[in-house]
Amino acid sequence: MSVSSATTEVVDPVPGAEAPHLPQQPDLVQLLTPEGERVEHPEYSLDLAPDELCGLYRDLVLVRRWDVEATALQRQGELGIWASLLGQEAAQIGAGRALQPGDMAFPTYREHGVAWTRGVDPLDVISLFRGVDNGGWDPVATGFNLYTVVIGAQTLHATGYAMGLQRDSAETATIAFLGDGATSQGEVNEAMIWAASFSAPVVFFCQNNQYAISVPLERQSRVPLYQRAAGFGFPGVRVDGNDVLAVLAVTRAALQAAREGQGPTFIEAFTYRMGAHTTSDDPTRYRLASELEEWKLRDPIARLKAHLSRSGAADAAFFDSVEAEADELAVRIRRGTVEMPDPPGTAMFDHVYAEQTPHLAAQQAEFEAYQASFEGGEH
Amino acid sequence: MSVSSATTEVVDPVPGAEAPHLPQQPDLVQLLTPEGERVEHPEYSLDLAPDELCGLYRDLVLVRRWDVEATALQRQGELGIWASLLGQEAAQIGAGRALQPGDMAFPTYREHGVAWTRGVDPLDVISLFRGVDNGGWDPVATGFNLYTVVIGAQTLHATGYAMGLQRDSAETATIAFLGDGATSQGEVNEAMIWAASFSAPVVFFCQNNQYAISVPLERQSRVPLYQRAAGFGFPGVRVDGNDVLAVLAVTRAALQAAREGQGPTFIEAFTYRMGAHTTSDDPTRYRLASELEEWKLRDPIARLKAHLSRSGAADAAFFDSVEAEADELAVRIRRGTVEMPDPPGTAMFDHVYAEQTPHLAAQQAEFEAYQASFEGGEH
Amino acid sequence: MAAQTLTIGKALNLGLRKAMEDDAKVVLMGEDIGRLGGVFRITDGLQKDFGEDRVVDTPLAEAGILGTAVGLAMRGYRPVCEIQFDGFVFPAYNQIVTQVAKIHARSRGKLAMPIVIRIPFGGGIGAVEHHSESPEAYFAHTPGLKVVAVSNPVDAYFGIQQAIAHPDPIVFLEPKRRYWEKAEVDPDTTPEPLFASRVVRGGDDVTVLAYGPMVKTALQAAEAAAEEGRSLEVVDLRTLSPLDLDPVFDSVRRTGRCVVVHEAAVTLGLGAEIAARVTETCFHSLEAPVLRVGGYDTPYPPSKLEEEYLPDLDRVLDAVDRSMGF
Amino acid sequence: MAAQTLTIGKALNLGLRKAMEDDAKVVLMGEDIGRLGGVFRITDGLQKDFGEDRVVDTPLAEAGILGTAVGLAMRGYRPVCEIQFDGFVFPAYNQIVTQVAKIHARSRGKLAMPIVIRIPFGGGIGAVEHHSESPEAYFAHTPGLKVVAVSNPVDAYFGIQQAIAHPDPIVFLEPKRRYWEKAEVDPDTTPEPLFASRVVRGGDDVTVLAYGPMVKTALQAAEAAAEEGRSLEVVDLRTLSPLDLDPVFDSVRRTGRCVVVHEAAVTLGLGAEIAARVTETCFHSLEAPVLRVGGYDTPYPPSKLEEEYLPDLDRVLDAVDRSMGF
Ligand SMILES: Cc1ncc(C[n+]2csc(CCOP(=O)(O)OP(=O)(O)O)c2C)c(N)n1
Ligand SMILES: Cc1ncc(C[n+]2csc(CCOP(=O)(O)OP(=O)(O)O)c2C)c(N)n1
Ligand SMILES: [Mg+2]
Ligand SMILES: [Mg+2]
Repeated sequence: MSVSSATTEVVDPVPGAEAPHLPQQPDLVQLLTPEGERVEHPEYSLDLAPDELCGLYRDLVLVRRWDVEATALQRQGELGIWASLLGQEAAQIGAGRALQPGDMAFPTYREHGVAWTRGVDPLDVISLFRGVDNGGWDPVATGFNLYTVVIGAQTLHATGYAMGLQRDSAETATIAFLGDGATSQGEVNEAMIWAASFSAPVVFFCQNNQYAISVPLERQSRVPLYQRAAGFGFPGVRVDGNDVLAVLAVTRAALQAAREGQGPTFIEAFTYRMGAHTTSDDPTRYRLASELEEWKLRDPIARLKAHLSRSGAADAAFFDSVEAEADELAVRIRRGTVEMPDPPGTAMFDHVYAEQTPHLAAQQAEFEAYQASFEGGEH
Repeated sequence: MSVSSATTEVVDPVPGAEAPHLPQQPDLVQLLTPEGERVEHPEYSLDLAPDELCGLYRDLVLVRRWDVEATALQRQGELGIWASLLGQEAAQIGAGRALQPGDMAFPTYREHGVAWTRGVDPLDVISLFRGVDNGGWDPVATGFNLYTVVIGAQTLHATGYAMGLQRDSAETATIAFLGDGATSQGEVNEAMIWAASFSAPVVFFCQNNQYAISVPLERQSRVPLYQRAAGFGFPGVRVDGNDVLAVLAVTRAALQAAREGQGPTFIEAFTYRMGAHTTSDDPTRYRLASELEEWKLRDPIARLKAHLSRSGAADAAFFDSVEAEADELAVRIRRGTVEMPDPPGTAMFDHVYAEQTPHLAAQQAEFEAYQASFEGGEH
Repeated sequence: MAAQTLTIGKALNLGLRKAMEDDAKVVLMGEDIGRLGGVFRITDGLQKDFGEDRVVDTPLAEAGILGTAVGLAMRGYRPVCEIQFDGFVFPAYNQIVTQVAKIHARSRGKLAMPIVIRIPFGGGIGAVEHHSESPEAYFAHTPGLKVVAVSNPVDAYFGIQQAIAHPDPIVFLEPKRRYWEKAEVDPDTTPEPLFASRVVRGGDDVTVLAYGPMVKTALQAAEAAAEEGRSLEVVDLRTLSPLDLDPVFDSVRRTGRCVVVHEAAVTLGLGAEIAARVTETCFHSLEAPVLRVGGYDTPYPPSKLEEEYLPDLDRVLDAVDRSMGF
Repeated sequence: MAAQTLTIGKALNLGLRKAMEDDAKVVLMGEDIGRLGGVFRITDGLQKDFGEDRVVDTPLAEAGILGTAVGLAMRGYRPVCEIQFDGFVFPAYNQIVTQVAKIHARSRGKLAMPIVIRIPFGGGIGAVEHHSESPEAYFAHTPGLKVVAVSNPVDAYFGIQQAIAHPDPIVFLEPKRRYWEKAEVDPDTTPEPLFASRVVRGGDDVTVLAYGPMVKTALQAAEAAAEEGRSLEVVDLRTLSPLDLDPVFDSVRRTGRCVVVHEAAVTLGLGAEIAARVTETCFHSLEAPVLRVGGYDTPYPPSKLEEEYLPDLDRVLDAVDRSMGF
């Protein structure tokens, strides 16, 4: 048996990973077709007023604009790096808007859309990518943990936090975000084992954007990711990640089940990373332009816009106003970024410990004296 | 929602874990009932000649005697500790005898029965528990890796070795042993992800002996363990681990599939640890005597003996001869153990590296000089 | 609790009990710590009295233990995680080094990590591989963590409570082969601070530093040396990160000689840092270089060899001789 | 290959290529190393030429990479594992410390572990958290591992080949911020041994030790010091485990002064071990304690602060001044 033959024998390849054909997938929850047509699903219903639909549209547009602006700022040297959410807006807004105030979200490094729904200031996210700090927001006040860069580590935190909710008899839940690549990390699988064992109120929300940097999904799993959960004894569901309504409905249901003591759910939001992995990445090295073109037809914003227009929920004035708001946001982000002050050197010593050690205090004092020696022109 | 209510809501509890009722489990492969009656299974057939059946019986009896002797030696202070296989003989002999010479096995610390089938000298296993070395056998020559104490680590080694087999176009397979507790380790889940991704010729053989030291299976999984594999995209099967014939048949089939390029299989051998976790353990602290009594009715040796007698494959003379052989083995093990020489102090420096560093050589020289100073009466 | 003679193990057990009584947010987590009471019985009886929500028998995965502890800490709990043996802390290493140690800094103080990681450490119990290791340097090199090692029942009883009450993550090392050593513990005395070293025997000729299981060894060496008319000052370091070296500097300024003892491999063990700092600070007082007595730079050997691997009274005295010989 | 000017990155790429040509058992494994050629392009073009069986894009899990490498090594392969960034080695820590480092000893030499763990390490590239760390001490404290750090294209080209051909497991540290530094590499010269340090600039006043990215910094400091009439001898340590300190001892015996520079946190960094050993060996020659210049004992800071965190020319000179002032 040669390896090449073995590795090509992929059992039940993930449908849509190479040539997306979402509508043919029976197991994909969808409430809004790529053409913007509203469809019903036997298990997941959603009844939103026009202004709620408009609110979702506004979210999508604003976070995309934020993202575009941040990418531009990186190109201009204002940010060290930027992880774009382009194409994943619906997955993130849908999940974020499913959360209630008391819920706690545990993001990776790409959930700017969720941050937005938690009321986090875009500049507090940008400060991380600018190298000012590791994120400027308050995780407790916002119900949105700081970004976690080590792949998968946050899934255990979310599970532990959920175990705390159980002990507090809190009627809230946690949601752990993760990528398709992250599903291969041991810690992520442990998180699912823990969540099942303790029936913890946690939702695992996996944005399957088809790639872990350059590595396509097939390397991580030869069966659809949502099926992983059954092996651990809890439900998994695949939702059209470019359909904000479906994501909202599915995530709401999972969170509600968690709050009611029914334990964890795994959600696979089937989507696509339309940009590079980060601004440091060059996707032309590992994927075809045609693939991107196909996914553009499923753009999460276009389809909601089509639906809003067609259903009459929104008119041109509305769309214009959102556009104007986006322009303002972009200006605010740009100005806030370039004006963002550098932190003082001593900041690195400040919060290493809740109680600083005498050793570190001495090191800090040395550092300050050394810095001062330059100012005094001693060197 | 309180925790107590949440944690009692176990979905699909593992049947048989609390009050074993194996025959009621439709998904349990069995070829020999606890009463010793030979039954057929639609998917797994086995056709053994009487002398083959007798050979298996001999294996079971001899490894149990070895185990009993080792436990006694530990009690008498001749071993530091002993991990008993009592009750798991059929799982281990069945799996071990399914292997072909070129296959490679990756044990935990309890697979004395598998060691036996690989021709490993019992004294080479005992030397580990005596503290003489970490196992005296040659892993390459025997096709039996050294014991691995860090739970689960060996499952990745087995998978990597299997990837090597693919590259060598070898028509052999590997088998990774693991316990029920080990299924919670991230690394074990990574091994399954790797094996699936590369279609590696590896069989995961999990002896579900119902406990990880004191922790019952329910803490690790609320669904039967063999179902884990489906989440990773490969087959899982549960076999009666106290039925040596079923284990042999199921493991043979899985190994053959692996050799033929069909990738991994997960086997859950449903069994019971009839003794303590190790000689350091006190199981009366965490399980009821009645549970043990129930499992005694499913003793793996008794049922094969009943079958051999009833079918006429063996007579009293045979049973006597095996008993005599067991007595001899016990004597040999006892003598070999008490006569086993201590290693020289320098042994700890010998194989730290394939190429010893000058630093370590200097340390060794210092050590030798220091030791010599006592002999010379200097201290 | 009245003053009583306790083993280190029992002192830890009672200290944990007291901490749980004092603060309902204290949650113990680990493998086999519930019904079994832990393989060393340090948590014996606690699940029975505090319930399964506060004494949690976890699935078998150390990253899971530490990772969920992080989440519990974010929710306001004070997790106390038991690692069954020193050699099994490594699956949790990623969570400890990249998360537990860094989250307070990452969040600029908004998230506290009052997590205690209890590790029975060190050798000398005749065990198989991975059950006798001394991983303290891996943690002491990691900013954001604090590391302490207890050597006696009094420090065990108070130390575990102080560690649990402390706002920063602490690796709490328990000298497993000394679990059965006894001393009187009076709960009504004022405990010494957690992050302080202590001179446990005065002396003039050589300063001997030790922690955890080696404190007893160092004291035995001092006893033996005294018979030969040599006076050793013994310091129990107690805290490994931060190190509390002022008492050491004072001592070395008097003795001019210093020997550090630990079971961990010498190379990059705590002795390296201590030697460097003592030399930096007491350079002109030193009459000999700081000498180190530790495990050899080999994996911990099979138990038949551990007596030769581990520092003992004789090896400490040998180093003292060499120091005096400079 | 003819002699040519290469960056460190390209020298590694060509060294890997040569090693793969020379030995069919060499297998590269890692995240994104295949089609993408690695995030730093160190493996660029190798999958195309050697195929997917020899340049393996792995699932995203570092324990999996190292654990399967162990199995491949047992089967006679020579796995070269890329860890994408220093801060992501920790999920593999258990496999590295409890398996890779110990299997040769465990098997009493019957199983070899010729595994190379390539880690782009250190800071200075303006990255986010976990992308700028210096974890070498964690490995150098671990018996059974060897650790090397390259500082220039010549050592990169030959060193990676030597490491791959070597029978023991090696953590191979690549100075990521120097990947683009250039020098001429002549493949026909005889390389220096892998486990040897090297005096890269002669001098009389102070011995300055560095490795990896700090060698350049040390040389810059020496240049600046020379202008002020102070003569620094600079040693590129090259091998961190084992340390090769004989050339250092020779140097310190002449200069009487020693400064060690690294990016890793000072406490229990390599400088601690070196200070301890240099002091033990050169006690009577030292006119000042060995001084250490390193990262502060804090997590690696956000990138706007990294210039202040990282040792630079000025901090080296400051230490030199302090040494001379003793
Ligand atoms: C433990 C660890 N290993 C490697 C990396 C480097 N890395 C950053 S993102 C990434 C790919 C993640 O893929 P996925 O989980 O699918 O998330 P996505 O970026 O697609 O949203 C990798 C390998 C990391 N951050 N952490
Ligand atoms: C990583 C790690 N953590 C903890 C231990 C301690 N330990 C040894 S055996 C064991 C239980 C193993 O249970 P299981 O996998 O079911 O195997 P069994 O002993 O029942 O055969 C534990 C926790 C270990 N050896 N390795
Ligand atoms: Mg992805
Ligand atoms: Mg078990």
